[in-house]
Amino acid sequence: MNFAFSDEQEQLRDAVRKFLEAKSPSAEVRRLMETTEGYDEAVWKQMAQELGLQSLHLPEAHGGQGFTFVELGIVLEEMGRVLLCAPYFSTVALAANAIMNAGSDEQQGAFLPGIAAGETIAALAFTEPNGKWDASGITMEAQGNGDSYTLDGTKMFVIDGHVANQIVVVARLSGTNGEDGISFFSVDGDASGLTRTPLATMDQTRKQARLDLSGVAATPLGDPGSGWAALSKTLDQAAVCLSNEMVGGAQKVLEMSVDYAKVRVQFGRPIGSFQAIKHKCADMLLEVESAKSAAYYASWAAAEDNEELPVVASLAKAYCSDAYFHAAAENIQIHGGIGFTWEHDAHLYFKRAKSSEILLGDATYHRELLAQRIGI
Amino acid sequence: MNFAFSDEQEQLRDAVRKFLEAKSPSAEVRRLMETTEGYDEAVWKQMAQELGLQSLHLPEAHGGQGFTFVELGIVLEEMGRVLLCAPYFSTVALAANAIMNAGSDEQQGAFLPGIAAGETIAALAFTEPNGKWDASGITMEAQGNGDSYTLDGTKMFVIDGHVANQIVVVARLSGTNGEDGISFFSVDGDASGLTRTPLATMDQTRKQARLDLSGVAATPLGDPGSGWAALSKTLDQAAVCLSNEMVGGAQKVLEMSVDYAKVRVQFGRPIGSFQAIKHKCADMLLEVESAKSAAYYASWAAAEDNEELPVVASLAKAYCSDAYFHAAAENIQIHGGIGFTWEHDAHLYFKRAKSSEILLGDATYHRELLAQRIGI
Amino acid sequence: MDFTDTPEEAAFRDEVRTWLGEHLVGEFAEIGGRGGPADETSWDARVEWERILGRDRWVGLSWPEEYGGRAANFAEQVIFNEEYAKANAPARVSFFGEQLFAPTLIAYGTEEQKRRFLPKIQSIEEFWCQGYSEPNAGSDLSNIQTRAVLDGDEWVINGQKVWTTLAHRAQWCFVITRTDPDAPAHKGISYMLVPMDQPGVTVRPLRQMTGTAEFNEVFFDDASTAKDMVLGEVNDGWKVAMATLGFERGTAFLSQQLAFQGELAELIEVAHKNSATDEATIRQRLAQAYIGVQIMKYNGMRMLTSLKKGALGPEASIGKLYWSTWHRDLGELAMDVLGPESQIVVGEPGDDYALNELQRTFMFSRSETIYAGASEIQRNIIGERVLGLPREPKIESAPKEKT
Amino acid sequence: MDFTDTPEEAAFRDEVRTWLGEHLVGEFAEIGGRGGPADETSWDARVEWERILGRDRWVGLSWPEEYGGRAANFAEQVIFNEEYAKANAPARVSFFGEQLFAPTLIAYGTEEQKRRFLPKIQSIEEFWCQGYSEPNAGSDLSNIQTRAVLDGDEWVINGQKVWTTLAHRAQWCFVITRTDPDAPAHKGISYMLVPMDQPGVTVRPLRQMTGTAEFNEVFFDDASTAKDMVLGEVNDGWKVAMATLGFERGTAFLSQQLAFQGELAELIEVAHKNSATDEATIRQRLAQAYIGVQIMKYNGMRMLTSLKKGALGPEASIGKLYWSTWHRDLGELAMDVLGPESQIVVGEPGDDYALNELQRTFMFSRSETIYAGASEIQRNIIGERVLGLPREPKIESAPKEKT
Repeated sequence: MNFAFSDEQEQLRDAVRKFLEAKSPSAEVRRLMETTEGYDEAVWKQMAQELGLQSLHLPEAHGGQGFTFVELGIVLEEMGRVLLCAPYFSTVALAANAIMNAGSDEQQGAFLPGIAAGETIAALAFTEPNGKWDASGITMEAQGNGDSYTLDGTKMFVIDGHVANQIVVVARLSGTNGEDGISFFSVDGDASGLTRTPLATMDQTRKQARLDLSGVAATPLGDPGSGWAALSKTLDQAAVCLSNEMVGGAQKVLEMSVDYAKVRVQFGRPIGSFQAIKHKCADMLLEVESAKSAAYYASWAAAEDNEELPVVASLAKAYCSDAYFHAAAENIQIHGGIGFTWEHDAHLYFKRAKSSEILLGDATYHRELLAQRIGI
Repeated sequence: MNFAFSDEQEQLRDAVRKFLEAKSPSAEVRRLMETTEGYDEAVWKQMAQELGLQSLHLPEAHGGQGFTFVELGIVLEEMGRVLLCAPYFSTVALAANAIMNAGSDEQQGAFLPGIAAGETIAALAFTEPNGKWDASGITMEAQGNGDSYTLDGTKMFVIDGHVANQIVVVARLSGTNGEDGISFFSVDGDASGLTRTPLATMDQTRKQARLDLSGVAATPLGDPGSGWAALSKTLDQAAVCLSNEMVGGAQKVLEMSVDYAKVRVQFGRPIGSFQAIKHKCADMLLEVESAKSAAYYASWAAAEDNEELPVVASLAKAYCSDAYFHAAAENIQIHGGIGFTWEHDAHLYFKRAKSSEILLGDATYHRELLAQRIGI
Repeated sequence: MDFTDTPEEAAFRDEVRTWLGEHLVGEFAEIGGRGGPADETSWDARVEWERILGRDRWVGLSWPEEYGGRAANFAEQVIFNEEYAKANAPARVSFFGEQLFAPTLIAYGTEEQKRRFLPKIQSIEEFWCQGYSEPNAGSDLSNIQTRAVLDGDEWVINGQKVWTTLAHRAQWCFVITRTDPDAPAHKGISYMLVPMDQPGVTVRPLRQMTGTAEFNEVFFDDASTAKDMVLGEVNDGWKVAMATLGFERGTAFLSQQLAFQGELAELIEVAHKNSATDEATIRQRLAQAYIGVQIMKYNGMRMLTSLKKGALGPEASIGKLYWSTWHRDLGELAMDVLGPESQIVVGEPGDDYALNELQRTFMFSRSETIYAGASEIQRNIIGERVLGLPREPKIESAPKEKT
Repeated sequence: MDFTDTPEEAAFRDEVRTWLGEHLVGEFAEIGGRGGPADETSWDARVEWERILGRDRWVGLSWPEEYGGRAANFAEQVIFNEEYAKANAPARVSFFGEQLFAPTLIAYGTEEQKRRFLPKIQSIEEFWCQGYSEPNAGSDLSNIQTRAVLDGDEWVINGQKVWTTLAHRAQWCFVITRTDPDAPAHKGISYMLVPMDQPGVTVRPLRQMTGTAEFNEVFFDDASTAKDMVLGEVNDGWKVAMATLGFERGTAFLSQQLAFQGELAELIEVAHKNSATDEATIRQRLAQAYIGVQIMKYNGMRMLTSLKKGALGPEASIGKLYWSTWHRDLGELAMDVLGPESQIVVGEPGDDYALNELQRTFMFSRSETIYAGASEIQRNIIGERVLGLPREPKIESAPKEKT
């Protein structure tokens, strides 16, 4: 039993942190979050070419480096720490996993190298205006057969859907419902009949889009109609990835709070000497450390691809969502007045915490899912 | 608008407090809670004869004084404050109200004078082993017609059911379900076919019994089959009464906590000077005061018998349950080691808080009921 | 205990209702009732409306009649607020002047000061703002550093205030200044009335996480005010400042309760529409919110009744702690009711950051547990001044670093 | 990161499993695994069982081999605990001796002291109890007043201890005493080993809200112990005492986590049986409890891994705060799952107050957020010693009243 990162993994973390501190300081986050695209093309290329981040956990046969979800988790944790504005979560944690879970080896060979090289930005379009995260939320129907399908309808809340070159769309075969008939398709970002509308998001550091599809030509990924297992696994993996990303932000706001509590003086004392503040920080530490334990363990389960994954994915998503939001909210309270100004970064983490809590289903949703998965 | 007790009401409170301080000090509570009966016959008589507590809100036509639920609430608050061991809640807040709501004037005339005089101890038997508080929990069926019915089955968790001379039993006409067919009956405490088993209760200051009925002769109260409205109203009134009783206990544990925090010295300071303790007490005060507001307002609605009653009854029961339990639990924590000893009274309030929280349905149950009642 | 109107109260309610029915017409009826003290939506129309209110003495309702008020008791104030809210009349613009400053002025001002300022507050000719907090004096308000020095017939003021709501609209500011730097913290403070329209006063908007700038920074650089523009005694302004805070903590939540009821009703409607009401956990939280807002009303009514009988003191902190916590929870609940939709804000990307009302509640409520005395300070006040728990021991050798 | 056994670990697991399979038979197999350190159910049989454990060196697993231990590393200790729990083997009786005192003794004792005491702990011939808390030294442990004065070759001890678990079973007590009353609070304390079987020691059971007496009061009236029965230096016992607390806070929760998993599994079964699992709010709370107990395991594994690499210090407070809060919440959840049935205890009215296991958890967990450092103290430790937040300023003139 060994629950620690290896020296190599720690080196990866150091390298990523150094890179992100240089490329994604607060000023840069604030610049990019005001843009519609929401990322910097040059940094995106550097991530792929200098650090190989997009290719990290992709198979070596398709241009990847063959690392695991543990390394991917480290990278996402560091990105969450600095609120990196980039289509990394959508491309690597959602779309690439979907392609690996749903696509044939040939299809993977067609799509993954572009992602690995930082040439493809990809998105996974599965949620719809109903806002549901489970199979019942997927109502878009696919018409066609063989390699030729068309899609009509609307996908909503699609992370980075407005900038993706390639969009993995989840739809269902007509006449099916529930977990039956779920199918994956690949759609070009500039496909005819596809209208992409960027949305104004509360969390400006993570962009979302609405996609309206009208007779859009779509290529099946894997076997149409039998995609539920692949989707479910993709969502579990994404929940693990997001948990790690949230942990990075949670650790950062804890540090902000503690640092401020040490130097801010009121009533002639640093405010951190008052139990009201000290105990808040202690509770935050307990929750952040627990969130790390859950997220890291979940990364390991995802890396092993073992039978624990569904349970620990929901476990980590539920706990980390609560812990991050709580920490980000307490961070504002501890900072007092300056904590809710636009100039201070506290609100950027607060908003990211909330958007992450809701993304892929909130804590209540995942606790219910967990209950089902452990047989309650 | 006037949200205060009148001078007369304050005088009633003073008189009751004085009486209970004399008759129900901690030592007496501890003596009675170890007995199976759970009350002192002499005190019960004095309550009726010297203070007229049992007759307070009964109609003057039937031996009562014609006061309202506001006065009844005051009395219950004082009883809750000292954990009085007596079958008052069962007799006055449950059974007497049931008789007034369900029974004809003639039936009221038959039963209420005995209660008013302190000669009758009465109980309301409506819950069953299924432990449900709503109409669906009532499965006992009544057979018969006219004035002659028999009852078979088991009633459970019957407050003071083992000492009651008169038991109001809620059953249903055979073949009915839900709110249809609900009927009230009167059964003698020593009726043939009735087996009463006192139960060992976690909260020893409030006794419960199991009643097994086998062909027990029962007299209808009111019109058999149409009792739901009367039962629902009785339960709402009881929830209001219980809320007031809980408020008395909650105020008492707050006082215990604050008093102790002022004198207990650790680290060279009274523990109440530490924010960890001070802020706990502040939160307790906020909740206890809010519980009072809810309970008192609910008493007024019950006194007016207005259309707000169902909503405010559930509102008060939900809030007061949470507030009392929270205060009683914090009281133990603030007292530290001595707080969880048998010798200290903190645990008696803690147990009463829990038993009261569960009695008539817990906070979750009443929030759901409230949601339905306000049209959510 | 009686929650029905007395005949006098019923008559007053009629009067209010009739007046509103006659005057709340046309564009005024269209503005709607939303918005807190800091909201500037439809500002000009609201000012115009409130001038009509003032003309008919609904502004200054509780003031003594000799100053143009109606000497309304608390019950009447509650009735007015209820009817005003029911009529969905425009959010008030004169909160800081009418609700905070005027009662303080009436309690501590000279006859001359009252005659000078009250009529202009009632006629909505002069707006006021509150110069209290500073960068190093937030929770520890007595640590203010803004200096005022008497120079002949004038006070000369230097320093910086923060979180000054509507400073850019105000003609006057009630400012607490340090007039004796050598005295202990609470002893050398004066409560000063300072005109805003002078070269020495600079107002800079302070943008919030909501994207809007409800508050300002106010810089005093050799700003001045006349020698007699001090409320109460020189160096004895702390108790005057505390009185204002009492009004802020005490009465503000009454009209708020009505607004909160409305917000919850809207949220329940949203939850019905998107079927969030099918979820047991959401139902629980909506019911809990309903319980909370009703208890806010009951608590308020109990407090008002006790005020009739005597004084309200630190108990006001219970109200502040309660409503700010409730509103914060409501904001969180609103986001969970909306689900993913909650994360989409108003407008197009690239537009100014703009929130809908529920999103604004979610965000702005984060400031409410901080301003006007953070929740931690309210708990101290409740613990020490209501429950009588001992204060923290005096610090003999406090750390001196500042940041 | 790897949660599978290494070959060495797998071999050790096999050894444990095989041994348990061979020895956990007959009456020992029937006792079952329930009960914490204070539980006395089936005491004699459990003592007999643990003597067999000790004989085969499963007691003192982590001790150095020279003292009869197996020098087991943390992974092996975890494996042993896992297998022990899976086998539903009897709850251990020697917690205070083996888990708390022995590691302290190994760290601070003289060779002579180790040779004297360790074998008797392993053979379950001598039980230990912990003499720490006093009526006026609870959270503020350094305020202890129990005095020890050297009189020739003996320490003479006077004072009172409280919350002394299993004192009536113990032959020895590790007691912290004040040996220099003039020194500052932490400086005049010694860690003393005192025989319980002497006229000067009186043990009085302290009945809890559960109706049972898990703890005792211990009175020392001119009790004595030999001069060399001090662990560490005289007047330097505070750090020894803290080391014991570190063991208490650090390792205790590991076997607890397994017990807690079992408790939750039983509760889920109860909830299935009485259909509480139909209720969404109960499902949420059961899932939350499951999340909590799993994270307790993950946290424990991360802590153990970091221990392998170096030292564990005040981080142990996180574990104590976590498990005590979790267990308290589980107790509350259990009552809500049971509903009205939760309020009926075991036996007939008039019998001794007797609780079933879930009721016992509900009640006894109230003591768990208090003993071994109350939650408030753990938060102080985490804040100050893990996060480095400033301590409360020193009090120059503390109030002197005592009660």
